[in-house]
Amino acid sequence: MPEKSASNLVAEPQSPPKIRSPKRPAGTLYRGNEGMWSWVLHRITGVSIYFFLLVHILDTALVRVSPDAYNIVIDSYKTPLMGLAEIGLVAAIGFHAINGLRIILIDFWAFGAKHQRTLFWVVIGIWLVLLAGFIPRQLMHVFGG
Amino acid sequence: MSTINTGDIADGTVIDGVHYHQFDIVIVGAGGAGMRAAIEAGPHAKTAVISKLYPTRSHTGAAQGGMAAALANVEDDNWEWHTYDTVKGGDYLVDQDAAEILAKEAIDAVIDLENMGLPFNRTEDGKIDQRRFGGHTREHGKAPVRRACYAADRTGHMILQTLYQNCVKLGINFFNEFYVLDLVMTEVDGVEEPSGVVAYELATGELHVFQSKAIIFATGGFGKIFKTTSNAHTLTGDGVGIIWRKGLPLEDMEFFQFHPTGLAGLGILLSEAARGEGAILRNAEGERFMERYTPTLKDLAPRDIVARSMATEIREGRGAGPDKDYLFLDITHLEPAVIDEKLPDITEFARTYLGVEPYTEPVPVLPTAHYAMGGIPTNVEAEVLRNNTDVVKGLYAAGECACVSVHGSNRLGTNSLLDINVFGKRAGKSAVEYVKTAEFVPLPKDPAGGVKRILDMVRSGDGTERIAVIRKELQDSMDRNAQIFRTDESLEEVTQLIQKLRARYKNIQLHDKGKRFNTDLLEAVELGFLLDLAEVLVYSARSRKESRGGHMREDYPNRDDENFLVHTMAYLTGDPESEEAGDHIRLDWKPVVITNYPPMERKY
Amino acid sequence: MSTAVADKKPAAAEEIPTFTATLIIRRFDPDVDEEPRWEDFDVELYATDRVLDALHKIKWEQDGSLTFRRSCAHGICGSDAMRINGRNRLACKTLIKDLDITKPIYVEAIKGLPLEKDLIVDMEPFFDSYKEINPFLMAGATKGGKERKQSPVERARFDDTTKCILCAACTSSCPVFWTDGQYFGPAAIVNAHRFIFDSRDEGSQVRLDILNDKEGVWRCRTTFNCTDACPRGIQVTQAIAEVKQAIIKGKP
Amino acid sequence: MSLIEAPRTPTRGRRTGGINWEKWGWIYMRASGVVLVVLIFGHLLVNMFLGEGVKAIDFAFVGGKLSDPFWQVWDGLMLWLALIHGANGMRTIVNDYATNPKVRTVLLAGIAVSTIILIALGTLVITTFDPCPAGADPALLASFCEAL
Ligand SMILES: Cc1cc2nc3c(=O)[nH]c(=O)nc-3n(C[C@H](O)[C@H](O)[C@H](O)COP(=O)(O)OP(=O)(O)OC[C@H]3O[C@@H](n4cnc5c(N)ncnc54)[C@H](O)[C@@H]3O)c2cc1C
Ligand code: HEM
Ligand code: SF4
Ligand code: F3S
Ligand code: FES
Repeated sequence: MPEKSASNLVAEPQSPPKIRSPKRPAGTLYRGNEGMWSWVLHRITGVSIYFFLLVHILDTALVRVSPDAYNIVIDSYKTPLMGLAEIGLVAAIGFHAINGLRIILIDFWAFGAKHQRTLFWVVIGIWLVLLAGFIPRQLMHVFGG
Repeated sequence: MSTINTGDIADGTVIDGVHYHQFDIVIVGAGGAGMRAAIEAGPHAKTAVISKLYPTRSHTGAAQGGMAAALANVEDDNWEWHTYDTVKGGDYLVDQDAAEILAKEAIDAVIDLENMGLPFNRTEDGKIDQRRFGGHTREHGKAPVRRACYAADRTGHMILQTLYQNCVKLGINFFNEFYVLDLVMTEVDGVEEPSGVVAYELATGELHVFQSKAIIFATGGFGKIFKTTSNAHTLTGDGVGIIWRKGLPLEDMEFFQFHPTGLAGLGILLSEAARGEGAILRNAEGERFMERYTPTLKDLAPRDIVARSMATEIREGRGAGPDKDYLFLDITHLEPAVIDEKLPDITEFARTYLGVEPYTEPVPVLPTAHYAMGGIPTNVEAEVLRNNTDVVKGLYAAGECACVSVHGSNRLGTNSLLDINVFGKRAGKSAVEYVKTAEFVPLPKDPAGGVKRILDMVRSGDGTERIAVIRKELQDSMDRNAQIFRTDESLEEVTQLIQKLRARYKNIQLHDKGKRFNTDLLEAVELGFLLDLAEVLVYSARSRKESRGGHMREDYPNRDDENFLVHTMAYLTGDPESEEAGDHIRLDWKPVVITNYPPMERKY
Repeated sequence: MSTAVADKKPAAAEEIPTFTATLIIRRFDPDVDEEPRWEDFDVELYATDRVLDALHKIKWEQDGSLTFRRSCAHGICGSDAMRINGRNRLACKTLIKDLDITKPIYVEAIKGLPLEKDLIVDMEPFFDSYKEINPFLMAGATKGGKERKQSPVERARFDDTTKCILCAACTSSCPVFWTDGQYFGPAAIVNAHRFIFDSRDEGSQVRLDILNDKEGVWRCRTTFNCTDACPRGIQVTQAIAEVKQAIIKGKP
Repeated sequence: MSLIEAPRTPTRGRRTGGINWEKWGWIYMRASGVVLVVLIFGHLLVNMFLGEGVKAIDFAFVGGKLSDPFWQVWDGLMLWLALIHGANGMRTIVNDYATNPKVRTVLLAGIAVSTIILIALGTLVITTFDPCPAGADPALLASFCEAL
């Protein structure tokens, strides 16, 4: 009845033909916001780093076996492919670490909980800066002389 | 007489697909009144609470403004003034002994709630804060008084939650989403006595018979007979309807309160607390029109008067909007901080549902059907009356479904939350007293038979009529004809319509034939109750040829104490499907209890 | 004041226009279906209608077997939490105009509680968790039938969490709750918070011990879905954080 | 009704009392996290960013670092903190998703065992590491080995 709300809304939705989406998701994905996606990423990166760490300890342990053994394995890491994978690793650690700090801020600081959304984008910002610093350098190391 | 012997039906027996239970006390309804009774009864007797909703979904939770009690925490006040206001507010149709109890016990009722944990708003020195509310005055009408104890604008929510919390604490037995559809009466020595209730379990579609010594009805109101209402979709008056169908009387059904400030077009309530905090009603010209009608109390006059004044403004063409059909509630002069602290929810409603920003814009409002003053007649011990003087043994009622009558022809704001606490408690106490000595009344043969018949009738419905269509026609007509202004013609019109709708109701069509969560079926059953109650309301209203409180007859605009200073008692006496309402409804009158306050002209 | 009125344009008294929206509802009839299925409905609506109105229109005009809970219709009773376009909300508080109606509106039951029929889930596990945290004031008797004192500041301390209407929108939006349903869930913690920080309560330690459980507050991963979903605007995650702090400090 | 997305109905009673690791686990994740930021970024900076980055890593490089007590402590701390942090995180995840009690026990045991072994191994390497193993090709060793 309050004509105010009704009239200015209806103008637009009225005209466009209805888009019939044939999509029938089996149960839709929950459309959470920043908080949820940051958690998803935190979890994925955490697991990835964990598995990397397992391998990394084993390969480093080779220094105890012999210099040869160690160097052979490490040399096999020095392919461009592994160089790119290392970018992924650093990206993962970077996100996990910065977002971990965000979580800690939320936990201990009311301001953090209130502004978690902003903090998420700050995390992404810092993370991008970090990668912007790291990636060119890494590419130089890997592909450069 | 063939009966199932009480000894034979241990709790949990299933006979012919019907489950049998036995409790000392069964409480029907888990709103404020029901749970308050349960808290009283639970520790002393084997008690079950049966509710068609999860307790916290009950409509008590929607109450906003406050609960009256002359605590005198912020200014001078006493319960005698409160009694006076209640009597005067109810236009002298109030039973004054009951009103006295209400006002006196109010103080304990509030303290009880506080002790149970209710988070009231507080004064600077830590006491329960109080605010102004319509019709509550100091020294017999001299000026508004701060009497309403409150928790922001969610007092009802807090009461409901607190009562539920205490029921959890006491381990009360709840049967949630069980629809009570019948009261079982057994003839004992020529008198019909209640022996139990029959409930329909929503989840499974199965029937349950609860045999019990005492039964308390606390099923709330029936605002859904109107279209524009502050009441929930589930407030269909099932409890009142059940009592009616048993041939027991209903009192003062013609008195229905229309709350002045419902969100225009929606009916969602904006509490009187807004006006208690200083909000002002204005017409399209921006005029504070209540100054003209009630110079002393202005916007804080009782609801019947404000609602009527609003209707008059609109009739006389001073309404706002394209159709000049609504008015404004203005709180723009209040500090946003005050609004946020005291009225957070209702401002949120205005924003969400009308897209209006109450800080800066006045909110469009219209009167909305709100509260049933009438209902199941009881005495002050909450015992249900079977006529003007005798009670039905073991049957109690409290809350909005009951009529004690503390509200007379018009309830004062904040007196209902009080009513449910005071008389809910009394109902619980009375029942506990009663079951100490009472025996189970044996159940009749096939106690669920009546309900089975109703359900079969509805379920077999492969007619052509849609439930929603019939309901809408009823509600539209009630709004048009039996709302704030009534005349013999308008009431006649609805009466006619109800007869027609009743015929069509027999031809309804049900889409859901399943057993589990069949809400289609229940809506049909509820519609049956709505039709019955609308008819009693209208029939009682036609016979009251005067204007009093919430009942305004344009053809009889004055109060007529000579003939009508009496309560209406309506009885179902014949086949409800008979053509003429008069063929199956009998009216009787019950004297009003007058103690200290002889009727006077009502001026504010 | 009268300006506000003048501003209101006498909008033409013509009919308020309607439009057609498509709702795709995830339905499930336990008597017939093995699996839930999606079904579309076209409904004529006003922009000011709510999703609940749309559901009612379907139930009342097209298919009476569509099943959902509802009561108050204005966001106060907590009956109708459901997943609308992938997010938990109350149907009665979600205005059609706030959704993109050029696309269909997806409606399904809340997640993590056993589905019973169409949009109805079994609420018992939810209320069981609630009951486990002792959701009632624990305090000794008062002297001589008097009210307990509480200053406005003490009262304000737990105001936010008193608003809860037990709608389960939060708990059923929590990814941790979805995993195994053992987690107490945000709603239970919110209601514990309401008492833990109530100056009148003497049972905080009991509640803190309960929530210091394997399935208690520590399972919260601060995903904020609960806070985003809460129709009462309760800062749920913040409340959980406060409870965590209280457990660490050993006092509220 | 074991239908859609139905969680297990709570069967076991919720545990109370006893030493509660959850709280300490939670605190540990945060405390170790903060320290790890310094350790890991320091580690990454030195190994991958400064100098010639990954290209420069070989036995000599590692040997050089691990013979310095400073880096020994650094790497040792990092090893312990990160592994326990990661293992505890993995434990949480397993608890979340492994609903079958058997599978859950196996996974948790796996995490515990591998963590213990790796911590032992790593610690052993760091503490008993000899940067100039006898008989190795001197070209592969750190420059300071020549001085021996
Ligand atoms: C919007 C609004 C605001 C209000 N504000 C105020 C206020 O500020 N102050 C004040 O004093 N009063 C106020 N009132 C009035 C007051 O809230 C109600 O009158 C009062 O709460 C009624 O309580 P009740 O326990 O009788 O019924 P309800 O709370 O309505 O409970 C009815 C119970 O009965 C159950 N039930 C119904 N039918 C059946 C059945 N067939 N089988 C089983 N169970 C059944 C329901 O499940 C429910 O649990 C307000 C009312 C409204 C609508
Ligand atoms: C660099 C610094 C790091 C910081 C600041 C950090 C921070 C955190 C924090 C605060 C949590 C708890 C999250 C929560 O409770 O919701 C966490 C979880 C986790 N971390 Fe780290 N972490 C770091 C490094 C690592 C490393 C090196 C690993 C791998 C070995 C790792 C693996 C994990 C895992 C698997 C989880 C569990 C994720 C989950 O439960 O969702 N983290 N981290
Ligand atoms: S905290 Fe909010 S979302 Fe959760 S149950 Fe309470 S009101 Fe609903
Ligand atoms: S969604 Fe769940 S993880 Fe925590 S912040 Fe809310 S309880
Ligand atoms: S119907 Fe009550 S909250 Fe939506």
